[in-house]
Amino acid sequence: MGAKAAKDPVPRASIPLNPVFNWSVGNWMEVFYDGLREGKIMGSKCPACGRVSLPPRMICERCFVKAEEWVELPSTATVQACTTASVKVAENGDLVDLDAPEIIAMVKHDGADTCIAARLEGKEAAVGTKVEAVIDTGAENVLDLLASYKAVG
Amino acid sequence: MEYKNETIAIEGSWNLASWEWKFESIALIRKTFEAMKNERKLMANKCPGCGRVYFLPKPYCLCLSIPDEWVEIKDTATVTTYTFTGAWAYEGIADDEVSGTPQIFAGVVFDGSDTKTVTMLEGIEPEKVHVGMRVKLKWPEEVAGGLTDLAHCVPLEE
Amino acid sequence: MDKEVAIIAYAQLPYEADNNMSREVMVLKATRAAIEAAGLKREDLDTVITANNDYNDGRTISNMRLVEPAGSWHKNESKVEMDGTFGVLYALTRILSGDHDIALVVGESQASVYGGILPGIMMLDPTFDRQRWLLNEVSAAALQASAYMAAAGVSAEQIAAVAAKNLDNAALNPFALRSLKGADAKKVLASRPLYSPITELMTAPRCDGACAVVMASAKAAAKVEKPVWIKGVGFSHDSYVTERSLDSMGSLKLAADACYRQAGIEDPASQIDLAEVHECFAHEELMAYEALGFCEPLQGGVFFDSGATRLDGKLPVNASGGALGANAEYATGLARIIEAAMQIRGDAGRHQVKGVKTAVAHGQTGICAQENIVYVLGGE
Amino acid sequence: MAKNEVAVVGVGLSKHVSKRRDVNIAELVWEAVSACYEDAGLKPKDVDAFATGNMPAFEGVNLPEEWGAGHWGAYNKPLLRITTGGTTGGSVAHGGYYLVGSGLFDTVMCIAFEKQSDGNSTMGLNTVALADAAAQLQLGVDPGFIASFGGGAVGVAVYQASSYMKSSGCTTHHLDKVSALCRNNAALNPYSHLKQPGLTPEEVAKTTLLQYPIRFGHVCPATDGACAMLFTTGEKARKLTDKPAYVLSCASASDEAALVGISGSGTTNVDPCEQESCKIAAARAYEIAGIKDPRNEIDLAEPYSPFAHQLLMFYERLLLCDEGEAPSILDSGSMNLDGELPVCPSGGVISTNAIGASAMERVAECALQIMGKCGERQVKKDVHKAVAHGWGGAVNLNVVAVLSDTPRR
Repeated sequence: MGAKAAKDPVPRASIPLNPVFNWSVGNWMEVFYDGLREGKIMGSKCPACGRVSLPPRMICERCFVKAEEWVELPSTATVQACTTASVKVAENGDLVDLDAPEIIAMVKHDGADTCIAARLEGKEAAVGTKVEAVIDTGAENVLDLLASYKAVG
Repeated sequence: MEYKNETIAIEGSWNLASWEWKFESIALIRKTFEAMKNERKLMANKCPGCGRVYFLPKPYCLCLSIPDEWVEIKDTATVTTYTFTGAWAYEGIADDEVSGTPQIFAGVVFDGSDTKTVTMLEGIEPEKVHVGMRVKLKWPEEVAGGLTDLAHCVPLEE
Repeated sequence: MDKEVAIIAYAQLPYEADNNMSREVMVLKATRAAIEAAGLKREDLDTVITANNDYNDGRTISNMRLVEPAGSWHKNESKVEMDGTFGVLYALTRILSGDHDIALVVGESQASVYGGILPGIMMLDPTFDRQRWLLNEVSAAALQASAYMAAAGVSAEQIAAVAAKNLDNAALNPFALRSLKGADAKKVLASRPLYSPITELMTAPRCDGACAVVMASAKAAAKVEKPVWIKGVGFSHDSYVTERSLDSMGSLKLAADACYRQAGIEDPASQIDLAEVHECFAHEELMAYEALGFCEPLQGGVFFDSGATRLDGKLPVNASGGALGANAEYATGLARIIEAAMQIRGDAGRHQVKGVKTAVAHGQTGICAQENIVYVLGGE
Repeated sequence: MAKNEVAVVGVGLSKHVSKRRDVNIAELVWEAVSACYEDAGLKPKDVDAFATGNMPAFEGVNLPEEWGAGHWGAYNKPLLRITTGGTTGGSVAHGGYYLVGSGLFDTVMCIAFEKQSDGNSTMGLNTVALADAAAQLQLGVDPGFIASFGGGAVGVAVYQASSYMKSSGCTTHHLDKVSALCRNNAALNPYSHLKQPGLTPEEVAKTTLLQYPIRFGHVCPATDGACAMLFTTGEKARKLTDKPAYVLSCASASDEAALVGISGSGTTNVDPCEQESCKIAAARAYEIAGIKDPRNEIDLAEPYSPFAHQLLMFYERLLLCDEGEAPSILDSGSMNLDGELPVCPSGGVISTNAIGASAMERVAECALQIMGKCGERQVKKDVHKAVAHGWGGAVNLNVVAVLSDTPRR
């Protein structure tokens, strides 16, 4: 080895397969999606500490108690963090340039203690901005029900 | 809250097609296939650290050396493990359970190597196959230079 | 922990964008180099821990193919599916338990093989975030940066300056993949914009690489020259990325506190001579200063501006260039341990810092550094 | 000798069925974890560290604890993820042993699981070999050709079974008997998947032949399920319970991958029934545990056997008898619940296989039998020492743990 001239490139191999999964969401997320279909935002509440999870969680991670109470939350939220995306993820996992920048934010609904990662309409946002949810109750895919957020007013 | 036994399923996937692995073994095995095709020889690689001989060749050895010496091995072999499709010969197994052409698959160690190759045994009844039996590679008339050339072995009369 | 377990040898391969070898041969080379550096043979190893990820490696039970190359054939072996720094933790417990004396830990991955940032996306909540395609390791980190900047009053220029410092340091490290001698914040800000404020040069470049560490019990380390002792370790798991406050690294603070308690460190800023931080993004280094107790909460930017963490500062951080210099995932944190050990031994070459007696090494796994682990290492 | 004595003080299992579509992964695992806390009378605040693992290709989630561990009480706690394929559950339990044994942590929650219904079990298993199959495609090898050589649907187990039968004198009737024994035991276990009370060997013999010598009745099901165990120091265990199960030792060992080496290269693991690494691991575990005569000192065994022949094969490889003796020991009735050395009283992996959890469930059953918590399936004899085994990889990974009703020494 060592002193030899540059080695041939090591051969490569791939296989055109795409294993498919179907994740059951469980009864807590089911309530969330059912709520969105009716235009409602449903969060789960811990009976011990009052922490409200949105999206809902069956167990309160702080108390290890079943979050069996439900609260309907207002559609208004506050931006906790935001970023202007110049890229998106391509199918092969590369980051490719977007034609027009998009805003992605962590928003916290009024009355909730956890965040939702969401797309913001418009070109600008800042931490602290008040926004409201845009719900597309007719969306085919449940993941599109909570379509985006837009600035309040 | 009405408890549902079947909840929404979110579909997703693992786009494994975007993974592209690297293998020295492909180049090594290709060399062996070429030697089979051009010279009707079985070429293996030998580890300089412990002397183990790998057939088909392998780019690394469990003793942490890189096997890089080419050696010719014999086309006679010993059976170390086997299975059947179609169990026509065995107790309590009805004929109607046998589908397709019955085949005997065997793991064999070619003489001069320390590793297993999987092959099909011909010219023997399944109940007579045993671990330790001696076999010989049945070279095809036309050697294609591929795994199919190693696909058939026959019992060795010794 | 006082002189119970030592790091006695280590090896890194040069980090490359696409190295000309299989994962297995890469691991074999790192393993062999580490064992040779320890003056040992494969037969001397009692236990072997590999650190890697099935999704990065593109195969289930990805450790199964590393049995031979990691020297673990017929050995007591296991796999930690986290950064190699957690592999060191597991090996440490195996030695402390008294069942084993000599351990090898290997971390590896090959970014040239796996599908970009898909493995990270597959860590997201599959019942919601995963298929929404908004979050990934970079966008989530950008949100973390945004929250931190708002809370601490840090600017994009300051974050860029951290990247410039590390890339400049990386120019002195022969193993580094990415380096920029004399880099400044302007150059970093001008690189390809990804998710604001993050630009390409603020990210740790995913690449191919493996590194390995040999650890020994006090008994087995007795004859070794310049052992590097593990004086303390702490680690912690944080909440999922949307369920925690992103403006500080809570689990890193918990990890550091536990580690310092064990190591008897009361005032890290004065007792620690050098730190190697696993910063997947430049801003995480600033956040780590705070969590590691080098400065007060929300003072990361101010502390950086003081110059303390530069190569010639009073507490150099990432003299090696850190993860921004090279990021072979699952080996990156392990490389921080190796770099810290090199500094303590005085073997760091051109990026050697004078008089390093006590050093901190940090490793992380997960989105926005969800899992953190901290070590205090020391010489004689 | 571990710094700390290590003991099991709690075990929890979820329901085990083929498809749990009412819960997500994190919620399924919670069932086992919460049952475990309850069993031990502990709460998350009492736990110092977590160890967890599964075989992620089945669920398609990378590091599932990242979003799920909040459901298990791991908020702001040290957590270690250990994954080794089929042996994962055993490896996680070993992690618990070392974390406590090191003296760094007192109480450790170990969690292992699989939710196979979220993915495709066959594809999940295939991902072990897809990289190598890709290389073979490059070499011009037909995928169907590889599949048939690989033992078809049943995989390398058919080779292992044939070789084992030839070398041991085990017959297909013994395989049928093993299945009947396990499925009958499973019928007494509320947490097992396939319960077939009264199943006879004759009925097993009538199930579809997959490939000689393996029939449908000789193969494990695909299961959704989770297992959790709490490990703590001997001192704490004695305060928590009158009868803890001590973990005396853990050991693992690995052979080279069997059947084929990397991308079709040769492998020195020439006979998949040899399982040299299992013998090595067992010998190591017994030595650390101070067991000199495992045949007489071990009271109960939980070998990892997704295929019927493996119960007998691993009984031998765990050094519990001479090679080739297991079939006659099965015939003697010694392996039954009321026998001299009961084997797989839980029903074994052949009855329940939530893959990532399976090897931990072997350890859990040993602990439960020692603690006398097994209800209807409690074995007749007093269990002083038990051996738990896990197997996986490409027929090449083995993990062994020895448990006891008394601490080491």
